[in-house]
Amino acid sequence: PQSKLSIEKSTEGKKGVALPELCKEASKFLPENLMRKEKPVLPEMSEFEVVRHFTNLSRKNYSLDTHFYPLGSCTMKYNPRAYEAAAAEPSFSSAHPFADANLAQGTLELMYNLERGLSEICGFHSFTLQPAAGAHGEWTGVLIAKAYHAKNNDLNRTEVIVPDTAHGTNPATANMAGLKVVNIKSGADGCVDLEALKEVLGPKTALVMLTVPNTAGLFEKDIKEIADMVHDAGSLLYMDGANFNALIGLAKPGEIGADILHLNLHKTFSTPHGGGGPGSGAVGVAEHLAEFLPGPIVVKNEKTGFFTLACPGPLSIGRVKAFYGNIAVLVKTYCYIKQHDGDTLKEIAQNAILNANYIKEKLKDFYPSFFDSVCMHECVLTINKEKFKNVKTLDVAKRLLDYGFYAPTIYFPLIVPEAMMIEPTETESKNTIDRFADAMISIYEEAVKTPELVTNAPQTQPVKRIDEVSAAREPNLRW
Amino acid sequence: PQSKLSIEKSTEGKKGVALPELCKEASKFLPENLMRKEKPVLPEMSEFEVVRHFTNLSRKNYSLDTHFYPLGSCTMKYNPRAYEAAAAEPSFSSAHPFADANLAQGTLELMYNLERGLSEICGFHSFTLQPAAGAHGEWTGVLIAKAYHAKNNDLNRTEVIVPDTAHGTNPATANMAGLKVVNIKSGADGCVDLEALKEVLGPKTALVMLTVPNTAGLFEKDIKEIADMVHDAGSLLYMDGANFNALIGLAKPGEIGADILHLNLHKTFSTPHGGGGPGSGAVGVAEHLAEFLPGPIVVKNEKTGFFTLACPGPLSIGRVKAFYGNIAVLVKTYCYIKQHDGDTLKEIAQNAILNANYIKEKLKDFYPSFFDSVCMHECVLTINKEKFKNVKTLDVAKRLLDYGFYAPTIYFPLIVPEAMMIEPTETESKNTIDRFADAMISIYEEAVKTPELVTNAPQTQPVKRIDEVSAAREPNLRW
Amino acid sequence: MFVSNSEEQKQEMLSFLGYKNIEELIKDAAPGIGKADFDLPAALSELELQKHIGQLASKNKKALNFIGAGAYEHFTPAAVNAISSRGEFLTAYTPYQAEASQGTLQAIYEYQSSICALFDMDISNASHYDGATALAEAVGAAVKIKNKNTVLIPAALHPHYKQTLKTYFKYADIKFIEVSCEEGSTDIEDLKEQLENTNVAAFVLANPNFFGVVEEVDEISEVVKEAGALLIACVNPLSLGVLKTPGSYDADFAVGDGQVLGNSVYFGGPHLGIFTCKKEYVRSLPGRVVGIAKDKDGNRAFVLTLQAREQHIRRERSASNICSNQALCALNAVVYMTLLGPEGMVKVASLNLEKSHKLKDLLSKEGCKLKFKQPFFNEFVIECPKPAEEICKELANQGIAAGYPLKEFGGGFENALLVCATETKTDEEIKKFAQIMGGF
Amino acid sequence: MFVSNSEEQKQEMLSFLGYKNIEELIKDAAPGIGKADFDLPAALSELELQKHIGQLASKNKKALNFIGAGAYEHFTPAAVNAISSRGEFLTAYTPYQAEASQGTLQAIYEYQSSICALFDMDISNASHYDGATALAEAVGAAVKIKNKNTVLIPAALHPHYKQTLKTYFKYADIKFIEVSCEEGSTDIEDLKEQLENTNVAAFVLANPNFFGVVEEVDEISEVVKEAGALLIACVNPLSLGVLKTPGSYDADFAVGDGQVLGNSVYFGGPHLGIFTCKKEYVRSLPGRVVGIAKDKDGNRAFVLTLQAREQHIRRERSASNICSNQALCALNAVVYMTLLGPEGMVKVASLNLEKSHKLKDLLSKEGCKLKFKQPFFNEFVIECPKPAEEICKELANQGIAAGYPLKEFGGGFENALLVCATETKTDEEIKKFAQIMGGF
Repeated sequence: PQSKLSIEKSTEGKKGVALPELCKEASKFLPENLMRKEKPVLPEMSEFEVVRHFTNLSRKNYSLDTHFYPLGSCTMKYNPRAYEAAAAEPSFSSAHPFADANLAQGTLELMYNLERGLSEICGFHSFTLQPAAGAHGEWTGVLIAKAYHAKNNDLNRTEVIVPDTAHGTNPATANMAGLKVVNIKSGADGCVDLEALKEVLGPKTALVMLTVPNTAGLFEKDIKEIADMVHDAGSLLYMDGANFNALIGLAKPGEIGADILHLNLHKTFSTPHGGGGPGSGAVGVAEHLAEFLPGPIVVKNEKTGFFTLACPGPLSIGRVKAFYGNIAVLVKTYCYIKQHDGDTLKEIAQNAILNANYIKEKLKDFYPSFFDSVCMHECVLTINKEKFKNVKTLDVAKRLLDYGFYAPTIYFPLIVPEAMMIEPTETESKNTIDRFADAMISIYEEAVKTPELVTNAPQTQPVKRIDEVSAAREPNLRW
Repeated sequence: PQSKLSIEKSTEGKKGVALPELCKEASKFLPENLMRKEKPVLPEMSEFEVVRHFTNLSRKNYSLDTHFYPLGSCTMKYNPRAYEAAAAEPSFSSAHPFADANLAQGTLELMYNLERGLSEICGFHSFTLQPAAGAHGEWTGVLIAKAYHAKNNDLNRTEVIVPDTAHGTNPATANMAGLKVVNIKSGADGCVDLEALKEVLGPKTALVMLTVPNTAGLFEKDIKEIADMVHDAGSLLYMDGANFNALIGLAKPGEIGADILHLNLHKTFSTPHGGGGPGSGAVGVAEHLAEFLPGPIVVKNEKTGFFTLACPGPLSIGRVKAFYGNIAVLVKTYCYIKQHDGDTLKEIAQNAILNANYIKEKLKDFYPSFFDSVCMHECVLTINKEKFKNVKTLDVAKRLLDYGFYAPTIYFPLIVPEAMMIEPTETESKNTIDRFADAMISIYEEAVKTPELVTNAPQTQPVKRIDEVSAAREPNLRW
Repeated sequence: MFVSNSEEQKQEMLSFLGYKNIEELIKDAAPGIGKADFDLPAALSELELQKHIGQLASKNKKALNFIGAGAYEHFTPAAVNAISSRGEFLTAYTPYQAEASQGTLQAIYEYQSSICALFDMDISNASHYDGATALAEAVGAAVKIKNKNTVLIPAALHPHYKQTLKTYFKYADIKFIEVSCEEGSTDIEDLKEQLENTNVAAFVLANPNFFGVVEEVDEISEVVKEAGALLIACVNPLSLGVLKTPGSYDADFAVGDGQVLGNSVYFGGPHLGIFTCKKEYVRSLPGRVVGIAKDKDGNRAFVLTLQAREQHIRRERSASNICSNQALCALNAVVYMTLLGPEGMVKVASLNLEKSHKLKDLLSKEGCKLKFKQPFFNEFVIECPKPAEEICKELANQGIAAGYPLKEFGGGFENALLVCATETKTDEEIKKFAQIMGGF
Repeated sequence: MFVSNSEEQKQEMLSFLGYKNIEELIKDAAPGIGKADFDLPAALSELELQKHIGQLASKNKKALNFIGAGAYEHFTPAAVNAISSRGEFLTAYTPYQAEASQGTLQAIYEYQSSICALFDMDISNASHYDGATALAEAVGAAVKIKNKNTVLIPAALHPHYKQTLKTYFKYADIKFIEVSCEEGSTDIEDLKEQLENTNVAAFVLANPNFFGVVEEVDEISEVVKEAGALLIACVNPLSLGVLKTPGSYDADFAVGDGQVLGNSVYFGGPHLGIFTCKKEYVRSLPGRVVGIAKDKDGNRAFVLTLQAREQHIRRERSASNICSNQALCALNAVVYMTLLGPEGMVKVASLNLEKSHKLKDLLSKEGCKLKFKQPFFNEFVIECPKPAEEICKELANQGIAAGYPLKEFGGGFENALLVCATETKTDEEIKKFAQIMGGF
């Protein structure tokens, strides 16, 4: 039966929580003209009913804990339970951001060491932990680039070059920062076409934004050359590190030429995605850009070992949000780096790459790979249009749900027709990948022989195929 | 597809947890002849695989948090989340039972006040918190009765009178304690037949064990008279308080004549059942029996307010388990009594009784009640055999699963043919009960019109109807 | 660590791919890299990590807290975390495959609905990073809508919000003008004067403002509307149990930080950006939003909608670059609001009024001077006999987090301290704090 | 509190039943009651409860713990609690409706299997209350099987286990005879002598015994079997990563306390009674057991089986009265064993050996005297220079839980202290403790 909304389960007079007794009504303290007139229309339910309502809602989700989630570019890797326990420490969760530093040495030490740790892992001079998400980090990075050129009085640099294999946020971010986006087409090999780059690179270029590995799942093989070109042109090189799990332990972005990098800590560094956040978009920079980082930043008195929050210098781009970052997420990231050394960091990337290539190879006769090259952490496949006739990538995705798998990212990257972007991550094993490949092959056979099974999917979910367009027509966004 | 066992997902060489490095092998410390030869055959899985395995297992359960659970006699009522949080306090969970009392004043104070609180609520002189479950508490109670008669040199009292409406544990417990069980039949009204009781009550009677309310869901209306009869005969009166939520706040067992009572804290006092435990079977006694309680017991120095564990006196029945009880369960019980006063305790029983009678009345034209009387916390219904033909109570139970409800207790009490024992508890509301009644009525109609829908149920569960007998034939109890 | 393949499986997969060892594969996948050196301490096992984290945590000192200033200690029912820690919520991604994500989607829809109910606004998005960034998005939207380049902000706006606005629009052609503060409230005469400037796109109304003062919202709204500017309300969502709603005073956009709705203070994050607007501005909504759709059988279903505004479709032409938001914090908020219900929301807000006024009364009794006389919600400003920062330092050593020193507000604020008492403070705690403060 | 009906709903229901008010209904349901008075403090709201519990908890002092003696501080991976706190496990009942309880049932089946693998025994039940009561059930079963009335127990059996046995069989015609202890181990000569008594049903072999000593299990087994008695092993399950398994020395029953497998010490409970036996004694198994069955489609399914032994069917003729067991603790145990796997179980046991021997070495270096020379697992007995209880009291004031004083074992044990070091102790902690002990 159709799932009821909480408000549809509401019964007048019920309460979900007992609060302490009130001695005086609000009207004793406030003049009437400043007061709310009517109570908000919220559900009235008992605690039990609320718990049951949301518990049952949760059961309508696929999730990493319950299903393989090969969502390309999203790095749905295991979130260790120890980190959840660490983040739940009341001493961390109850610390007030404006409390005297004396009261918060634990949190400050953690932030300081995390900033140092990420800098070491990525080969940068320093990191800011403030941005709340990847896109927020990107925007922080672009502002840093602008501030750098501004300091150099290099004010004509108003363009950002973005390859078509970049994450969609890259151009959106550049635009949001008031820069002009110059798109360049990739070469046939899915990598940056150096000639195309050369053509647009010049005195107007503020920044080149490279997604590495790019959304074709490929390593930019010419990265060092690109970096040289970019620097020679007086521009900065931005690296989108959303999918840094493909590089971690193998290369330090700072050493291969990136000036700025953002990390999605909720991807590479194993913090859970929470159905859409909170994430954290830490940004690392090379030494010449450190003075532009947002503040405040944690500093350590080397003599006393005492940690404090220091205001940033005059060149800082300033604050990008209130307070100091998504600390609960940072605690988990900190745990993750404490559990790794150089060798085990490398294992992450190795297994991410191995798993993706293994999937690609297993499926090659059924779902051709759009690019020839050996891939990194994800592979971009497409469908066999001749054999599939009416069956589209969307149908394959929906059918996978019936097989007990979440779907890959589909119709992305935009440059690949009927794209399926599959990212297994290093925390899945051959056992799961084999089962997934078997399902994909079954679906291939269904698509060829009994296509209606695929086009009518899903059949096993709480709802049937949703007409997404119907929602946008006359948006119903609330009760 | 068939659910795989963990061992069937095992892959050699995988590890689910990283342990600290070992400097020396075990053989450095132990002679070879005392050492294990082969590693245990346990699954080899990564942490991720283990978490996903058990998370998905959990999703194959119905539970209170997800479904209405009208299991008669089991009091499946809401388990407040605040109590789980309280029980998870590391200061409680890490306290060692043999630590100096100085280090454990919090736990000891909690135990002391809980013992006093339960005594007040039940009208007893004192309570032991030691028994680990209801049946364990019953047995403790029976031993106390034996010890009482032994002290009085009343050694011929070897019989325990148990009405046929008692919980099955009552006779089992009496037997386990080496006493002879004398069963008596109930009257047509489902209550103890005073004549039948009189007939067997006598100088050999050690104890009369009454389940109140009894398993017919009825209050023993003659309880005070029974108590007088029992005491006049020199016997003690035991009250099975497993379903004390029907009486709580309305009557104190100690005041209506019971000498001994056990409580299932995991029922009436809202601690979760955990799929079969841990529970807690606290036992309360009247003053003349206090000296027989098991030890140790928490005592308070009234001057200093300091709490210690004291050895019991010489008449104590002794220890019934290692250490001091299921403390984590007791913390939750303590929270529950701290959140109630006399008025709200009474609301518990009132609503438990109201809900049960409401169900009974709503279903009376479809599932006749076996007893006429107004019921307490549960009602015992049966099926209309003429209309149902081949459809049995078992089928109705299984069909309920398809409707998204757990089944009532069935074929119990034994004295009711095709019994369905339905207990909604006070934490369910009219909203849920109405939905449940609608489902029961639908099933009635199916049973009459399309019986195969009912006899083939369930169809919506991870497995179809299970042939339970097949399991007992050649038991497969392990991999 | 946390790699799931066994060594043997790795070899099997490599063989299948035609490689002898992993290095060869990496060389083909990413030529030229693979040899990085790391100066990192030894990796910890989980047991060692548990101990280490315990030690770090114990370096944070437990304090009796009277600081608010944008991050408030409130009571969160245990059911909130019990629900949001469920793996199915915690480890799901943004609900792209709607059919397999109805749980998250319905929860967000209920979040949007509850926020709209609490704020009396037409539309809410699925959440934003925090209050400060939500305000920045609202300002950006207002400027675009009005196509004017001046935004008025109150002097008593949270300093971090001011700073965030400054960063967001550093390179944009936007002028921020502060409307001055009179006795703790927005100076309406100054506001009127500034509104005579025809370039004004919007006024940001902070209520309660940073000094805790409840503003004359109706009057302010009237003035702003008369001048043809947009009104952006920046409110404390919890205060809306008792304070006038943005919808009732005709706000065009209303934002706030939802940390107060069931989320921990957590040293400042993750908090929860709430973004609401009037229906007519729905296309200016940044980020994700969930709507109702039909499935093939005609049943109600929930989906992400209006995605055409978003970056993965529109790339550089999108309204905002936001993707990840604070979904789990929004989940906490909706569970919190559902548990409290209409009565509870009013009661918890009333308790805040009661406790903060009790603190005010006791402080006055102890001789502390109040800086302003206006009505306030759960925090207010006192005048200390010496620099407030010194007092905070001293009290920190006694395990008390005393308040937020306001010296950055300049002349007259050197000794001013913003103190807060929410429903979490017992009468004894309030008394203790008042007595200590009276001792200075 | 926690009643879900609104006042209006109650009235509707009462009307439906034909009552005007609830008192009338209660009068009909339970005549003669309804008027109890309670002397109870005011009910607390959840916020007040949280504060109250926090205060109580803080009265337990955090200690550096070296006590074992039947309850052991071990590392539990965070995943264990994350799984067992899921509502579907936590709030399910005993799995009577098997089709809707496959999760709990399969988990118990895996628990039984893992325990059998760890113990090398044929059969395990679904769990018992704790080690002491599991031992009592095994003794009861052995006495019935052998139809003999004497049971030999070792002097070095946990005192609580001895006391529990005494209570369980207080009114039964069973004689318990203690086999004496020689230098910390079972005196095999005495054992032989006692076994000459033809009434002996069984010997209880505790391994490690209460003094931490690892017994000569093969030799003991041989002697017991030769005499025709049953062998009941009572073991520390965690020690079986390195110690000989009960199955390998032909134990008929093997029991133990599974607290060590992923459950907290929790001041003594809830712990986990493990009960295993040889196949031939399956009908003596107390409590619940899960087996494999087929569903209608012939697929594998899990059910409670062999229920004919149980109380709800057999009433007074049942083998035991147990219903509720420690299912959630058993779940913790199976998750723990699955996470550790074969390698992990060996490693964690080895770490216990290593840490306890490090403690022994450092204590010796500091001049502390070891009472016995036999091999031990993770605890051992030292001789203090003064009554051990005094030392424990003094150290408690320094936040150290020093050990279990053995004076109840009589002559020669006045100054004896049982100390334990598990894998949770760092080398620094062990050193600190040894130094303090050396100072006496």
